[in-house]
Amino acid sequence: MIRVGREWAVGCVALVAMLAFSGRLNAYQEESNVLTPTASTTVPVDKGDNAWMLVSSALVLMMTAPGLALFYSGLVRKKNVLGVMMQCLFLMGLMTTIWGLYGYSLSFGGSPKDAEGKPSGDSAWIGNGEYFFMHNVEPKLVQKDGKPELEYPMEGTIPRLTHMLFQGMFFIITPGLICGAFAERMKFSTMVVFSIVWGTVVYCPLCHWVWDNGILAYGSPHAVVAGLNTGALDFAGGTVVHISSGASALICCLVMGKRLGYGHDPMPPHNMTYTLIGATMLWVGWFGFNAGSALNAGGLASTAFTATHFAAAAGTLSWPLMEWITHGKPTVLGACSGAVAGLVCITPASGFVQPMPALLMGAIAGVVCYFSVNKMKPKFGYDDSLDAFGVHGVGGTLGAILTGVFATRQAADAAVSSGAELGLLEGGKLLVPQVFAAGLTWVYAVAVTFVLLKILDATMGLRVSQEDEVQGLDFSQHGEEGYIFI
Amino acid sequence: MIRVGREWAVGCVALVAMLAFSGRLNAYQEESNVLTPTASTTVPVDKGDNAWMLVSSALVLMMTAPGLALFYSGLVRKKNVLGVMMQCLFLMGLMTTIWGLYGYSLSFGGSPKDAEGKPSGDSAWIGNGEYFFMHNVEPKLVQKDGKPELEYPMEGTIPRLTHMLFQGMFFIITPGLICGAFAERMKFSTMVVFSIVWGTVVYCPLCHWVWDNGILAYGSPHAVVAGLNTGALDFAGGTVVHISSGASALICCLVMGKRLGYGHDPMPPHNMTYTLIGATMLWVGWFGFNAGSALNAGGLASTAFTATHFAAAAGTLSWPLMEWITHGKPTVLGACSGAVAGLVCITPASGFVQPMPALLMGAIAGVVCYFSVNKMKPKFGYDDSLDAFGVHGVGGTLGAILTGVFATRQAADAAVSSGAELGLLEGGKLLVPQVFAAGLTWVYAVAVTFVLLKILDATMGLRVSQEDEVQGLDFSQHGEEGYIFI
Amino acid sequence: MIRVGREWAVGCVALVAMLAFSGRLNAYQEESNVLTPTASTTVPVDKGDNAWMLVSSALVLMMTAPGLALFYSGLVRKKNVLGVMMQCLFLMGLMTTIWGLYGYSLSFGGSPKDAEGKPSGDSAWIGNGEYFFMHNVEPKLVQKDGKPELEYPMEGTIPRLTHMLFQGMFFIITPGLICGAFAERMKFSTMVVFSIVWGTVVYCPLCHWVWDNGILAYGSPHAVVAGLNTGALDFAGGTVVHISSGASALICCLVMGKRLGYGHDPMPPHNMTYTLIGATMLWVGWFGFNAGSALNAGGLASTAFTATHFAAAAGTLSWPLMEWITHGKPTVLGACSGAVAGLVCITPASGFVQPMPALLMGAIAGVVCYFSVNKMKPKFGYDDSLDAFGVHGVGGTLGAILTGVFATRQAADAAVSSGAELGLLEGGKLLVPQVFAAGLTWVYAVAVTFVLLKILDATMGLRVSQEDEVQGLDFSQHGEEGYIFI
Amino acid sequence: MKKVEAIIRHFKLEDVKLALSSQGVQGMTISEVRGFGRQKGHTEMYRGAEYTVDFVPKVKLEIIVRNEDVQKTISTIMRAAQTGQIGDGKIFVLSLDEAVRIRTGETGSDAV
Amino acid sequence: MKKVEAIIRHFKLEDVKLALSSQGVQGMTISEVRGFGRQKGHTEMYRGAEYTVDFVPKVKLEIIVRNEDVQKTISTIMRAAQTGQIGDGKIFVLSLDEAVRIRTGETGSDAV
Amino acid sequence: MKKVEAIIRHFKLEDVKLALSSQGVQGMTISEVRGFGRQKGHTEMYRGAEYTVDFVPKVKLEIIVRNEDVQKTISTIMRAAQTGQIGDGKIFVLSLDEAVRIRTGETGSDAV
Ligand SMILES: Nc1ncnc2c1ncn2[C@@H]1O[C@H](COP(=O)(O)OP(=O)(O)O)[C@@H](O)[C@H]1O
Ligand SMILES: Nc1ncnc2c1ncn2[C@@H]1O[C@H](COP(=O)(O)OP(=O)(O)O)[C@@H](O)[C@H]1O
Ligand SMILES: Nc1ncnc2c1ncn2[C@@H]1O[C@H](COP(=O)(O)OP(=O)(O)O)[C@@H](O)[C@H]1O
Repeated sequence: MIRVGREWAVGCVALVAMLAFSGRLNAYQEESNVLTPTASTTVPVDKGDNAWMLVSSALVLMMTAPGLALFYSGLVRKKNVLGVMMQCLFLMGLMTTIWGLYGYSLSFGGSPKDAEGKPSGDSAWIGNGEYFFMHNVEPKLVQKDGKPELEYPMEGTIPRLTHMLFQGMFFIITPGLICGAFAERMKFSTMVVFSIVWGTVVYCPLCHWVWDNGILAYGSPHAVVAGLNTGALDFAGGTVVHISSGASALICCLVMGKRLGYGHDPMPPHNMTYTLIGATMLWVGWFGFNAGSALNAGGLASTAFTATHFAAAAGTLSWPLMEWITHGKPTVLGACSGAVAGLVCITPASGFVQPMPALLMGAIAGVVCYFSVNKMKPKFGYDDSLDAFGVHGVGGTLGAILTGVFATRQAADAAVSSGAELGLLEGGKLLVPQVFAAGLTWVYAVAVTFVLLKILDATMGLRVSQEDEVQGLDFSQHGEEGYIFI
Repeated sequence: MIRVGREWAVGCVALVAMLAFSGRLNAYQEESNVLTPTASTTVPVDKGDNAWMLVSSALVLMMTAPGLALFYSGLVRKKNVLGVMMQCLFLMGLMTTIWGLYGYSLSFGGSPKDAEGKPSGDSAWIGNGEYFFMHNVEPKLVQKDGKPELEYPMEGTIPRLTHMLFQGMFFIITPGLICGAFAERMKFSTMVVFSIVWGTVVYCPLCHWVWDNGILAYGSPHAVVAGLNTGALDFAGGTVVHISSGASALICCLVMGKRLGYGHDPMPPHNMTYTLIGATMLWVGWFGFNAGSALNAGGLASTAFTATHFAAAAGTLSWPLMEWITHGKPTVLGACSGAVAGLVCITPASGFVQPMPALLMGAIAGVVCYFSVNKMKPKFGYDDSLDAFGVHGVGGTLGAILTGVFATRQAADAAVSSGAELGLLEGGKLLVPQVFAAGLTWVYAVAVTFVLLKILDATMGLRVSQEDEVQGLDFSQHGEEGYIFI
Repeated sequence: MIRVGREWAVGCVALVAMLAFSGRLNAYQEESNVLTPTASTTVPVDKGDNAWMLVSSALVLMMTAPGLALFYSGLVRKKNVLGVMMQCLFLMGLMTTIWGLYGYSLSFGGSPKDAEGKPSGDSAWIGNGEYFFMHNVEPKLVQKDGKPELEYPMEGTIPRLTHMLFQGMFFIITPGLICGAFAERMKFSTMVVFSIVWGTVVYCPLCHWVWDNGILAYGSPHAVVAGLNTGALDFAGGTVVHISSGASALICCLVMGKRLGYGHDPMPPHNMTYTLIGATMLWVGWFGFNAGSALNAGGLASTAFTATHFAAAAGTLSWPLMEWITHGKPTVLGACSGAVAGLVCITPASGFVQPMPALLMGAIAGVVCYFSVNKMKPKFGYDDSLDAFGVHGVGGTLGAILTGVFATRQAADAAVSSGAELGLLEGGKLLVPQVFAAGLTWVYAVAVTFVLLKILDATMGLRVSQEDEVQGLDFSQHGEEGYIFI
Repeated sequence: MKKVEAIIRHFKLEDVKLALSSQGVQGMTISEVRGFGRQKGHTEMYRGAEYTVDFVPKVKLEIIVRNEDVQKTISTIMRAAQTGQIGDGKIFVLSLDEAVRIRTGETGSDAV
Repeated sequence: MKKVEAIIRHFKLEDVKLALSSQGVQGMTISEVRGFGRQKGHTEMYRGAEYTVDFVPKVKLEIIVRNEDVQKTISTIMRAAQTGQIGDGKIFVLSLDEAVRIRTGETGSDAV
Repeated sequence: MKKVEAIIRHFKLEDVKLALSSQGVQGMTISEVRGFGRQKGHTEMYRGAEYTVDFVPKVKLEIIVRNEDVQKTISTIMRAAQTGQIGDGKIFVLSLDEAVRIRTGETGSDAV
């Protein structure tokens, strides 16, 4: 009780403090706004683009819950169904709050405002503080030739607010994916602290490296290593989202150890119908995730949408076909897993490949992840409860590499298309930076996650007590039951 | 049986009659259309806006079902799961039909067509009949310089049809929210009649007062009380939807009395997973509810979307944090309730506040509603089965008031921004009309609901028989079972 | 085992082969693209339209799963819940792959490219191969006055890719609907082969006849039968989707025979809550299905959206009202079925009718389908497990006919509005071609399905073994269980 | 030692449990059962197909008591579970050869 | 008075119920059980992990009958529940000390 | 012939089953029950309303054994199901009048 006490105290004080502050800050902004000259461009909002991006934001939020919440919770035992769902829901609240306060700024602050668009040195590693508390993101009332007018800071053709929302949804689901690795045994309070730190120290910098002219961004002057100064391509988060979460997931299950009775007691999924509903919601939501990453509703969105849909489809076929061959029966879980594997794999490539290669990538992902989950996991014996590493880590890495093979200027945004050849298939050299980016992401995510877990283990403790684990997280962590059917 | 007989007879005759009539009417319109000169403007449809508003309409419908249907049904006992879901589904059919026949006209008929836009006196209290049976809402084939052309009556940059659809979705969910108050004991047939009358007598006028230049509308010449002639701000339905339903909900549970065995028998939620899925669907759908209320896909939609998302997030944290403090465990139901509380509270403010105050409002709502549900309800002992009053009544009122505190011209539509200061924080006087509007809504909803219930009690009866209540509404009202798992 | 072996082998080889080929093809395209002169127009993408169409595509996918998957799976016995869901999910993968490889081309290839838009003779019956493997659908990098530029083949104001995606979602759900007829007894492997052939031989030609200037298309020079050369109107798939699947469904249950114990053992729906959630998701998704069929986000989309919503609403009332009259209780399943019946019936008419007639059509559909399912089925005694024929076959045919009655130039796209009178109500002759189109679709679907089933029965076998049927498809076909609640 | 089995209505479980504990019963085991008897079930209707559900959900109590407590136990259950309506349920008594407490190995009446 | 317990296959429940009622049995109580015996269970496979489910779902019938009716009841159940395949189930008979009808307090054979 | 009923913890089922089969038990029947005893239940909290769940989920085993095997069976179950914590459960033994194998009609000890 006392420990619990300490824990919520921390969280609570933090929340109150930050809210109070933000309250004050806002009041301060009211005056300041009118004074401060604004640097943000004032192109009008393209409503078609904004409509699409708002919808995409909603779709990506839907991926975390109900999507992921159903997909994951169906795979655990009945006694832990709420434990998994709660992690997804609570992260929606937690990560969103962090994102608004400073996360977005650490990820995207800096480069855009720099002198004539040339990114400043300091923004190679991490964003600056210009967007703290949504400053320079929220609209301002300015005087345009005499009369008052609302000015919206823009990101391309959409309000920066929309860009912040869309990117913020990625910030929610990424730690959510990790939860698959330590499901059924992690302490809720520790999970909360882990997510806060992980999001801040792993996700934000990585996001900046790849998508905000950082050290891994394609065409960024900061792109590390002379030979690779083109940087890597990651359309919708193969490295930022899937490799980072998948690699961290592996560390989590290695550091935390197996669930009690793993290998001895049967632990079949308690509700395969939830898993299927969740998987199909992920599929639908992923259209927002990938096609939304075009940041507009033009042709590029259609290309990404197509690649996403085709890869998911091929994965839905190839994984169960592998089962059909090896065990004589295609399973529902196989089809669900294959769909997700295809979606994960196509994510970094979705804006850079044609439909047929997308189909091929999805099929390959289904087969490769089938082996990683059905063969590799048993071989090494780690307990990746819901295969967060097996699907997202492996599939994400595979996707990063295959992007270096199939990416083509025939399907990309203007900037990239007018550049050099991309994938191997069209004689490009992209493969090298792709591998490098994947590797660097792996190293960074693994290192930070390992240290973080060790510290938390020593302070708060990572696992619930044996008793609580046997009883299930639903009651031990939340004092509730998932279903009361009698 | 005879009673039942009488009941459906009424409903059935009504339906047939109205359909037959509408059939005729339509035929009549065919000719008339060409004759009648049309007053509606003919600005072209802004497809970005229309796309967004159609999506928003779909999202708001999704709020009622699966959203609310899951959120509510998970909270009742297994034997009443279908009873709750059926109320949501049937209301989708019922309220939509009413809305199309006359509801939209009573809510929005009148003012727009008036001589040079100046609203006519008669439209201060209720809409006129110009939109009955979708007349002047549906498209017409007109002759434009010789050749035939389709003309769509417009509302701003979108077809009036779209405006009718979007607003119609609100008309569905509002009575749906009330169902939370009398869940597990109300007679289905009586619920149907109640909803028809309540929607017509409470919702339509209220909607007109607030959103169609009525006595409460901001800047309306009809705004009551000299000193308050600015009227109140209600961006997406704090008064129209949440206070009206929440206040009526309180009366419902007071007039109907408690469920059999309330306080004695345990009545835990039978399916917390449904409640969580429903809550997250409400969150997603609420983007359409609030951001859609901008009626376009411009910057204002982004502001409202952001405020909505942030308030929901903060509520998701603050309610369970209160539980963590007081009982040592954050519950899933707490997180779900907090999200909804935050969403309810931000609804009237969503288009008028900056991100940080939105975060603050959500956090406050989570705490306040936590107390209203966990402390106030037990104290007074009424049986608000699913806390329709505790969350929507209390949260809605809180939101109306806080709008008077945090609303700012820095984030609003042009019309409002160019006006006087708004919230307390920027030195405005909005607080007074906000409190007045909330109060008036309370008085009106309470009075009408009370009378209506008394009449229904005397005629049809409000509650099912004790036997039926013990057996459960699923079988007694619908002759079905929710789950057959054996 | 050997048989199973043979089966997957076929499927597997096919998949690998086709993927390999497509890989090569793609490589080949890379070069060829630059050479081949492109005929596709280069109007800019209308982002509002594209945003809406991408959303609609997502909504229609959502109809198959979770929508249809939940609606159908709730109606079967617990032991077959996964069997039904798997059919929906697997079809998402299977039909999408086929569609991308050749299905879209067989359906829509040809006419658009023809000399000055006049469709070539060969395209009266089936599309040509111009879109095989997404050739001429995917973007190309071309040289525009010296500098490289991406060119997107267009369909009206949206990229052809978007059109392909949207139409592809229809290709998924149509065979999915048929699954309702043979639920709880069909062999999975046979279902897979059936869907591949049925989609290719029945759906693609039909789609071409109706929507690509084929023999049934409105205003097509190929429209068969002199007197009827106007062709028929089918806005969103009354014939192509609902009659074709409904008619085939009837043949399926006739050829396959009844489920073991049908009539003797009770077979109540095992999870009515899933059915309701699914039905409401279908309702929401149908907005994409019908309003998306406008192929733009203009006024027509609003008309179709309204008609869809109103018809669903009226059906939700009329079916349960029939039950209320005849049995004294309105059921949840009745309301769900009524909503779907209304949606099916309005599908072909949605873009051509005013709101009130739409309301009327929905109400009629609810009543007619009520009789087809509750009276006609027991009378003839066929086992249409989930009433795929009773609702889609009957409702679809009804809709095609009523379109001939209520369609009006007052609400239609420019082309049609400027033509002759349409429905009976406005003195048009449309009824004749409507009946003809429905009839031809019936004949064609019935004939092909019958032959196909007979062949499959002789080769692979249609039904699972008695033992497997008793044990349930979840385990016998997929080796899994739906729920493990102990 | 006797085993008292009682089949009662769901909504009477709470009352019966309280009555028994206040009478000093230390423990019991309950399970979900469905009963068929004079009390008729009901008919459900799905798309015109009628299903007669003639098994009514009931709760089954199993209580091990000392021989001398049997009568008291029976009458306590009867008082708490009775509504007078058809379907109240039954009480059955069986003889027990042995009872063991797994935790301690105690046997006989010490075990319960 | 005897208590006849029968463990049978799910899809035989309907037949057994009909056979018993037509034989004059007034009531019975059933419950969901899972059985383990000669009939082997099956193996499920989730992402490569194999789970042997060796408990097969069965239905358990509990019927209180007068001593003289025991044989008839047994043979009726046997006839209705038999398929000849392994897994048909068992019938067990126990002696009852007492039976009470909660509604009326009737005891002995009047109670059933 | 005796009927051994054991009420044990869920997570001990696997162990008990293995122990019994290795001891030669050919079959058993299990069912889900909820128990009430010294082991206290827990309290759940929903929106401020407290619910004491004082019935703990348990598994009930029913095993028919030859008289001479009763003791062995009891001790096997005890060994496998014991944790020493309150709530380990009970074992009850009842006498059986008759046992029949539905498939073959065999009776007595041949039936099990
Ligand atoms: N012969 C019987 N054997 C076993 N259980 C019985 C028997 N008769 C009745 N029951 C159980 O007792 C319950 C109540 O019996 P019923 O005849 O319906 O009402 P009452 O006990 O008031 O006469 C039944 O639902 C069934 O579970
Ligand atoms: N010794 C036993 N004790 C209790 N129940 C048993 C015993 N043996 C079998 N059963 C029950 O009888 C069912 C059928 O037994 P099984 O050996 O599988 O087939 P059969 O009865 O045809 O030999 C089992 O599933 C189990 O529920
Ligand atoms: N008198 C009884 N009659 C029937 N079942 C009992 C009785 N007492 C206990 N039980 C069962 O045994 C289980 C364990 O008993 P409990 O007193 O909690 O622990 P222990 O057996 O270790 O003393 C209970 O959950 C209940 O199912």
